[in-house]
Amino acid sequence: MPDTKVRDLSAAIEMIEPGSSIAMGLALEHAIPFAAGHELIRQGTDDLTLIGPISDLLFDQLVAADLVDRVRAAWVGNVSAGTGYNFRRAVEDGDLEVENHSNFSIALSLKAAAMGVPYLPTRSLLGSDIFDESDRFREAEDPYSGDRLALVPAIRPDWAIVHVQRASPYGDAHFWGNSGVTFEGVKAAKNTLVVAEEIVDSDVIKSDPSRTAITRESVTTVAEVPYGAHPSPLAGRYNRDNEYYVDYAERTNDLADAADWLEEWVYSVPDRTTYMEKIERNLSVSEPTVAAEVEYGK
Amino acid sequence: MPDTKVRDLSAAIEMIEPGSSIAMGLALEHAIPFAAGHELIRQGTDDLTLIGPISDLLFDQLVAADLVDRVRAAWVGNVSAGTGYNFRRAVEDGDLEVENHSNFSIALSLKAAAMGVPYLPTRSLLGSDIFDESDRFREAEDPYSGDRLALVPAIRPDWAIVHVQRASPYGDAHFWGNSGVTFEGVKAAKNTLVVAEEIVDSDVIKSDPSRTAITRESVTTVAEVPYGAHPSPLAGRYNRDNEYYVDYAERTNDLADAADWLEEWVYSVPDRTTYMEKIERNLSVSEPTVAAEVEYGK
Amino acid sequence: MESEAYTDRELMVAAAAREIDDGDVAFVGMRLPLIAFQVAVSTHATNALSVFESGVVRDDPADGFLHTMCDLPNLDHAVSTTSMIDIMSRLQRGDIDVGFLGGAEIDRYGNLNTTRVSSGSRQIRLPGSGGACDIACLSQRTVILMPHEPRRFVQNVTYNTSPGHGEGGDWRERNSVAGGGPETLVTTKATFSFDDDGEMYVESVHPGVDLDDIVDDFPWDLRTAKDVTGDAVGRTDPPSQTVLDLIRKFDPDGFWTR
Amino acid sequence: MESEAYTDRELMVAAAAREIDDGDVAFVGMRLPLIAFQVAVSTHATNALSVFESGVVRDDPADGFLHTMCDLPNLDHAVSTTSMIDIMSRLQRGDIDVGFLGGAEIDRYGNLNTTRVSSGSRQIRLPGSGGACDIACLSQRTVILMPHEPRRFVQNVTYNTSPGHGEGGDWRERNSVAGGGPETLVTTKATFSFDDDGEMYVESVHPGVDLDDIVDDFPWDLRTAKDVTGDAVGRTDPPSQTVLDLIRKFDPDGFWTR
Repeated sequence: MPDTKVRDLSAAIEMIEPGSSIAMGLALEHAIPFAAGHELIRQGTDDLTLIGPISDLLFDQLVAADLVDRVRAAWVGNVSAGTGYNFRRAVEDGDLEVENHSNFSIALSLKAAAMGVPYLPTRSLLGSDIFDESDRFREAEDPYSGDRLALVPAIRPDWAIVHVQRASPYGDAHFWGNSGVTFEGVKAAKNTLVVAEEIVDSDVIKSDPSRTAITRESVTTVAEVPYGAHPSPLAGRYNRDNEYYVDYAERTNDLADAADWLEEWVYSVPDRTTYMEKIERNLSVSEPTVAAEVEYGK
Repeated sequence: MPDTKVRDLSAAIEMIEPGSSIAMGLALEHAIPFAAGHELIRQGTDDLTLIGPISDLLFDQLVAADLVDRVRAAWVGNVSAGTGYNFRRAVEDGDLEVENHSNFSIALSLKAAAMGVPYLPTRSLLGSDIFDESDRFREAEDPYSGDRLALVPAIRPDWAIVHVQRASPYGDAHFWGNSGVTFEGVKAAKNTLVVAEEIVDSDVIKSDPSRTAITRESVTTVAEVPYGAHPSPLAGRYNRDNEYYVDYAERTNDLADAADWLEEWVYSVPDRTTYMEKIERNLSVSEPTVAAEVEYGK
Repeated sequence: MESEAYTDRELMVAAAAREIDDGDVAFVGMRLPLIAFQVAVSTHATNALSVFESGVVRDDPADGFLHTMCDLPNLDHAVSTTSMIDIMSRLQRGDIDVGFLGGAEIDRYGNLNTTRVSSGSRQIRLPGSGGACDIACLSQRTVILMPHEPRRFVQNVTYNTSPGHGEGGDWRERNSVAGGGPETLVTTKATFSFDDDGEMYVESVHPGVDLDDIVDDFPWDLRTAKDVTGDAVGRTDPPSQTVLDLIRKFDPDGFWTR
Repeated sequence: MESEAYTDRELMVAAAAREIDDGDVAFVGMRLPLIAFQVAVSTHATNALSVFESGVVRDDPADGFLHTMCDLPNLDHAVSTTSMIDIMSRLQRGDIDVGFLGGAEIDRYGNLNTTRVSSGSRQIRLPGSGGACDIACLSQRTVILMPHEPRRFVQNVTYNTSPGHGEGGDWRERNSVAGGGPETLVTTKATFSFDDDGEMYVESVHPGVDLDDIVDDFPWDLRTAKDVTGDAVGRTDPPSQTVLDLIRKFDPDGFWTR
């Protein structure tokens, strides 16, 4: 029997060293590991490099807490409201280095690492300033057709942090709904923290092995955090808390206000139970759709 | 509402022109579309190029029926018994051209086409005669590290034929159990025939969209053929009929015997109902495992 | 008055919806295109399919308002919820008929900037590409939606996030930019096409808008349909009541369209 | 007598099972390794994980006999049933500790041929690589299982399907062959290791086998443990009763092992 990898969230986050590169927000607006991000802020894990396609609010919050040296991403902002003011301020003040990507180039960077190859070729990027300004993307000639292609080198994060519906204590996980680059990120990273709504017996995971795209040997530690993706939605579990995003935009345009917001929503909130008490809106799934039956067996 | 793509199997197979390249047997020993292969034999669709990782018996049967000019595969034989005698005889007699692959090189060939790129790089193949004898695989230098890599060019089959548990009339399909290169093959091919145990209402498929890796725009036509993968197994539906494989090996070592076998099991069998009457063994799943519940909803 | 019966953004959504042909596979971004696809598939394009870079594939409107492409109503009863590589591969294979884009800046050849702009001496950082660069490079055609503000129309984009027709002519081909590039720009005042050289021209002005008021918004000599096709600049069709009803069904509080 | 209490192939399975360390991720092929993994995970390697190129990942024995890696008992209660690219990517990332191989021919450096052989003037076509070439190139180490037949031991393989240590020395490094190459060969008569130059040598002979009878089976001067390490050639441990019982549980009719 393998050993359990279950830790409480703060112990799991303590495993992440300052100066680490972390891929998160990998399912785009879905299943963003906000609880883990807030714990990073409370622990003050700094000098971070953040990696992801579009981060929605999470990257902006970590930047607000002054933990981030560098962002490697395609889009950083607030999907409901537009601008991420802390990100914008940090870049304009020269406090934050940004490596500009497209969503596909981030996806291919992680996919290359996940596949164990140094790069993947693409027909995207060519003609853009994202390509032209980069010293990472290279132009290559397809030896078969002579076509020009762009090469996207692998990114291998120190950590991936992902939020899923359920995981075994060993780290095998079921995640459904759109996945973005979640599975590529897990396979690309040197370590993975799986934050699960629910930790279940291994037999639950093994009852549906085709749903298991994250397996134990990629997973360093597992934490159970119900509502850990709030305010982002999680398929089958809870809806997006849009007012939170709008409120955040209104309250973080200014540096001092952003500090107040962090104090109220992160520093003074010791755990997820206390956090959820602050949410008055009903985000529960009102009309569940049950997946059609699937059987295995012998 | 989209139009239905449902045809009976013989009408579906009639869409495949002689001279086509066909990828099948993509889930390895699982879910091999034998019913479709036998219909190709009955219709005498010849001058075929067959593409797949390991074909188990199916390719050997099509070769026995003298329909195949060329095989692009990693392994052709009989997994239960070893040799595929018709394949071996055809190659040794100079009647069949073989492009030698490894499983990974076939997978990458289809993946490259599925991704819309002319090639994918790999660290496999180098040092082997599969690489050295090929005029398709190329050596390349990784511009980032200077490492040597092999490039595997895309293969874009005219058709992919896949067997699944259930599909909508539009071609969206649920397939579970190990998938091999099934999904890559479907996305790589110009046309796909989905052979389903069961055609279901679109709402059944849409109740579990994360299980839907084959979507309608990749699918040309859909046929409902219960037990269409026999003698190979299908997850949750029926077990492998191992005696069939052993019997086939014993009865096809010789050209005349192979002709007798084809007459008995293919030419004289008009449809799948008649075919299944010939199987006396109980292959049904005796202890079904029901997948843990999954919900979506809003 | 017609012009008071709907908002500028409702008109943009209606115009964008018309750009989705029946049977199209549309790459739908955030905000207005989210609603435009739902309108199209509910009216003339019942066989259209939408794909979202997050991994969602849908063939019908979501049953509930969408702030983002990942809101649960967009996942519920989707045709498929899959990965970004899966969706982007469809784009790279050339299987996406139309993609939607927006931008902070656009130039005459439809190049778009969503990365950074200058305002006086200040460099303003914008959120970045997201999937826009990929859609711009690889869609068979693109449709651009932008508020009609003169500062957005520039001689040269500060940063070419999402290539349009580049420098015009055969620029895309010469630079191995695979897709077809911009076909239509819809602003809050007019609809624009792109001529054979890849340069935008006014196709139609929206109800209540005077062509003369528009040409001054551009720092170059804006071409019109008359220059390109010989036909007079048209009048953009206002949204029908059916379409307006649908827009207000899909955006009941006007979060995106008011 | 011990040598009558089990078959040659049962001994090979027992020896192969010992090559899986606890915690290993093992790339399991067809036939005997299918059983060897199940024995290992039931005895000393309870934390081992098996992966199969068809897409199966398991952490325990299947509940039922396996003709192939895709038999339903191997899919039922698997940890994951996924794709070949997923599995091969683990191999390419360097995450596979040990892979199993077989062959029709092997040379002194552990290069393997499963593609074609000559028999007199006849060229005999064999099934081909399957995943063997990939396992040979990319596993951290490989274990080879073969019947002990003199015609299989050749100066040079007719076709190098699955590279071993090539021409010996630093051949793998010079040729960018990523994994570690062959570590062990188990035949029906003996177990072999590979020295620092990548050349095989006899490590131990199986119970009842005389070393002198083996050396003549090779067309080169076969080295032994004594030449390489100074230690005498050992005697392969016979399978324990526990292991034999497990083998016969996993292969009750002796389909693979009798």
